[in-house]
Amino acid sequence: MDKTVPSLVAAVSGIGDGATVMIGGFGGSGAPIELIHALIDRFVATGHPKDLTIVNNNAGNGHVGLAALIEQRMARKLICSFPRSADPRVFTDLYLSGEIELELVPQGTLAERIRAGGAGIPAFYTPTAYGTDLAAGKPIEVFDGRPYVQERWLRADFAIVKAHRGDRHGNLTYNKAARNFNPLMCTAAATTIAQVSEIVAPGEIDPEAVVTPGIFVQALVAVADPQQEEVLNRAGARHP
Amino acid sequence: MDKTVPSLVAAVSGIGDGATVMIGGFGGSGAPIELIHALIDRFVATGHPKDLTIVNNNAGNGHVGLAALIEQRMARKLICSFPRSADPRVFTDLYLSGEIELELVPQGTLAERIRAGGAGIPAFYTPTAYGTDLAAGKPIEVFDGRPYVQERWLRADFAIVKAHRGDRHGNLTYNKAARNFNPLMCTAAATTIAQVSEIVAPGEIDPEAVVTPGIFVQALVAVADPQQEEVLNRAGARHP
Amino acid sequence: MTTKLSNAQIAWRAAQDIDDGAYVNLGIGFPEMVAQYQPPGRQAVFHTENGILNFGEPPIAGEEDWDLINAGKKAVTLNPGAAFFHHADSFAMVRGGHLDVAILGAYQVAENGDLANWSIGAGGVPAVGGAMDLVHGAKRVAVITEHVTKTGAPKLVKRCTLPLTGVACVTRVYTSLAVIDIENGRFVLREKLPSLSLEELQALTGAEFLVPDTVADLVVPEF
Amino acid sequence: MTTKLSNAQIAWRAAQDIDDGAYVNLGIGFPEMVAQYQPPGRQAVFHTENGILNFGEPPIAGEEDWDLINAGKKAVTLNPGAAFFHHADSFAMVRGGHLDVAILGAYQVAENGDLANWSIGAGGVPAVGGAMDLVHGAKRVAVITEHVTKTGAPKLVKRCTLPLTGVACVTRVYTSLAVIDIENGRFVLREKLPSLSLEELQALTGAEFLVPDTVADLVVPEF
Repeated sequence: MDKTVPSLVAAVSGIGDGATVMIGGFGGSGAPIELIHALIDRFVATGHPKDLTIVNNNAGNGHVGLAALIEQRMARKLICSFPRSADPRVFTDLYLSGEIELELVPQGTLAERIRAGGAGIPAFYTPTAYGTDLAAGKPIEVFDGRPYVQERWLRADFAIVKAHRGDRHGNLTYNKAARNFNPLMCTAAATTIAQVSEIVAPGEIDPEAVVTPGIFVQALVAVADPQQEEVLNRAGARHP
Repeated sequence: MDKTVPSLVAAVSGIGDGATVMIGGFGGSGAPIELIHALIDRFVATGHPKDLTIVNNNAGNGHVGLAALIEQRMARKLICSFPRSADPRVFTDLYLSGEIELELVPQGTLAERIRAGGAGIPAFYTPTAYGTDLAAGKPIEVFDGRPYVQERWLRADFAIVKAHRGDRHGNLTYNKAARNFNPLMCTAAATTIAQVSEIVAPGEIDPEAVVTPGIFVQALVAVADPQQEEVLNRAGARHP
Repeated sequence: MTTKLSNAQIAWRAAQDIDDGAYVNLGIGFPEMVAQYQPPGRQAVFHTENGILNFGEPPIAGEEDWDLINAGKKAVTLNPGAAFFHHADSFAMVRGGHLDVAILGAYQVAENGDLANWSIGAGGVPAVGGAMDLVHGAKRVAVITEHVTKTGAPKLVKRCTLPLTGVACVTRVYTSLAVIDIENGRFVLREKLPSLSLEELQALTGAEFLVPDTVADLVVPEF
Repeated sequence: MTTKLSNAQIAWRAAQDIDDGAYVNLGIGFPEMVAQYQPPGRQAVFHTENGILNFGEPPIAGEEDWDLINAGKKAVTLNPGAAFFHHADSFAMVRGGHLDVAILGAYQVAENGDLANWSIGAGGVPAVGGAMDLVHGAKRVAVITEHVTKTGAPKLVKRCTLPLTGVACVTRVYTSLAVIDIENGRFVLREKLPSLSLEELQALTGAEFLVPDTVADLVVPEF
């Protein structure tokens, strides 16, 4: 078994118009910049994929990564918890002009909805957002005298994530807090594409240290020295 | 911060009559034999704790560990998925004579109910057990055309678990498949007591390798060479 | 001439339908035998409920590590690329539809795909383990079983009379006499022992099976 | 004479109520200052939503690791005994009631404990982050805030007029003028600046507060 894909281009080639795509990361930490840029490059060259629904904690920063994808108007809708950043102009402008839809979800509910999608749990109850605008229209149920909001799972056609090391079976480790949403998104997508700094032989990752077991990963692509969104933005980078 | 407790006796001294106690392990793998035996010794000496509700995947094997606890009639009720083993006589006899109550839960639902307890999710929906006797009386809801069973969280007063290494803040690692229910139970109990082979200083466990973060652990006790239920049973051991 | 397949032969036949690289859960007991009969050149990744992916052969006697066991509480070893995880993650794999195949034993399988394999009804101590999760998780749920009970009663039935494990979950049954798919609430015969007539097989089956144009011979090696 | 506390002084006062070894989440922005004022001999364990327990001081400028950030996307360091985990486990800690204290900012706090701190209503881009989870998770939810808005309007009110973050969740408010508990749907004054009369404080507060027999002087160091 070898889930390695030879190039970034090949890795994102299957993502089609209208797909729901989960993109890992929290701000720039754990954001798969090279995979996002490969997707943007394909769109710039071919006009596809478009009309994407993107799931991410944020809405991008500056003009690279997720912000650059939004700037190209590849996304029809964004599902996120916090569409603010040091430089959120790209999303803000499109949102205020009604050109992109926003589904705002509390961060813990977002994480749990993704986890539920991966775990085959179609709905769950949470105290979060009870009595607020973000629970409007959702079923409420009382357990042990306390009201809870029913939330639905979130699943995707694709997840694109950034990991640290990966073996050819798709077992992954992450670097520090770059873990964040990445392991959850791996579980909730029909096809998960991971960029990793290093692809190793099965057996070279300690079975105790595996964070994402390979069953959740369909494709791996090596990006030896991945770019960091924060560093790119401080340098004023733009993509393309 | 130092969550170390000086002895097994001290570690289990707070567990009172009528408590719900989660006991980690899957069969003998990951079963905290020394903590269980310390609890049994206290009961033999003082008559307490009694009327316990025990949560475990199984119902014990032979006459050590959980089986020995059941044999002492310390448990009023058992919540488990698989009360069979190589030698399940202790539980079987009490169950068939109506002296212990059994709540049988599918294994994945048991794991998820415990996880939900730890994660503040009072209820969730699962396809598991739909249309079977084990869903009898539970709410059913249809999502996307498919019926699901509503299951409630499971929380405990105490969890007693077996880990491999622990630092004084309570960060834990496990040995191989001895992980199983242990990390989940740590999250779902008001007080979690962990026996570990080695207690180390904070910083000696790689932050990436921590399986149970210390926030979920209230007490740690060192048991340098823990006994293995399977080995004890093959030697025909009994406790006390 | 073969009158019925041995358990090993049933397990062999089921193993032929498992792709290289498939993620597979084998029920405890008889289904565990399937792992021994993977065709040359294929290597499935076996999952066990208690938190291992890619476990391997049993260890040599005396070299067991009792922290390294499968769902049947038997000692196992690890293959390269193995991973450990806790029980909730393990059943996320199951319930979330990530396993390609689960192969289970059965007391009864009904033509609507219902499975009964966990309880013989009143009396005794009930035990379910992970079976109810597996039948609603894996992309494909197959059963391996004798075609009839020890007393000769059909195990493939119109409706299960024993307590259900799952509703409409089984899609293929490998028996000691035949390979039968479940499609649209009906048994469909795919393969049968060449020594057995359609009428003989139907007489041993508790619900009428459909006979498509092509029914292959069920041919397995002798062990 | 102090007419009102600076942000640093409000943060200092809030820090005095955090026990040694407490697990604490500090909201992004102003609440992050609380970490700087732990009393000598106490060390809380700080949690950040993006998956770290026991992070430490910011690194020296130029030595940032942008994979090691807090919820405010600021670079941090680790203390000994730190742990990483994914977002679902992080919010299991929050929602599951494992944090001892969460300290958040506020637009408005109502006498029934309702909090509004995520949206100023129509217009602009709404963003909620982890605030709605935190207010229903931590064992104790405290607010630090100016006593009144920049235009002088009360922030402690009878009922919130801005969109709610959570219902009946706040139990203590540290303001630039006072420390006020919320008990049984009422503000209860615990401490106030000695320079301020009860009447003056009440005039700046949007709901009547109860005055118990003992109201301590709110005394903080000069910074």
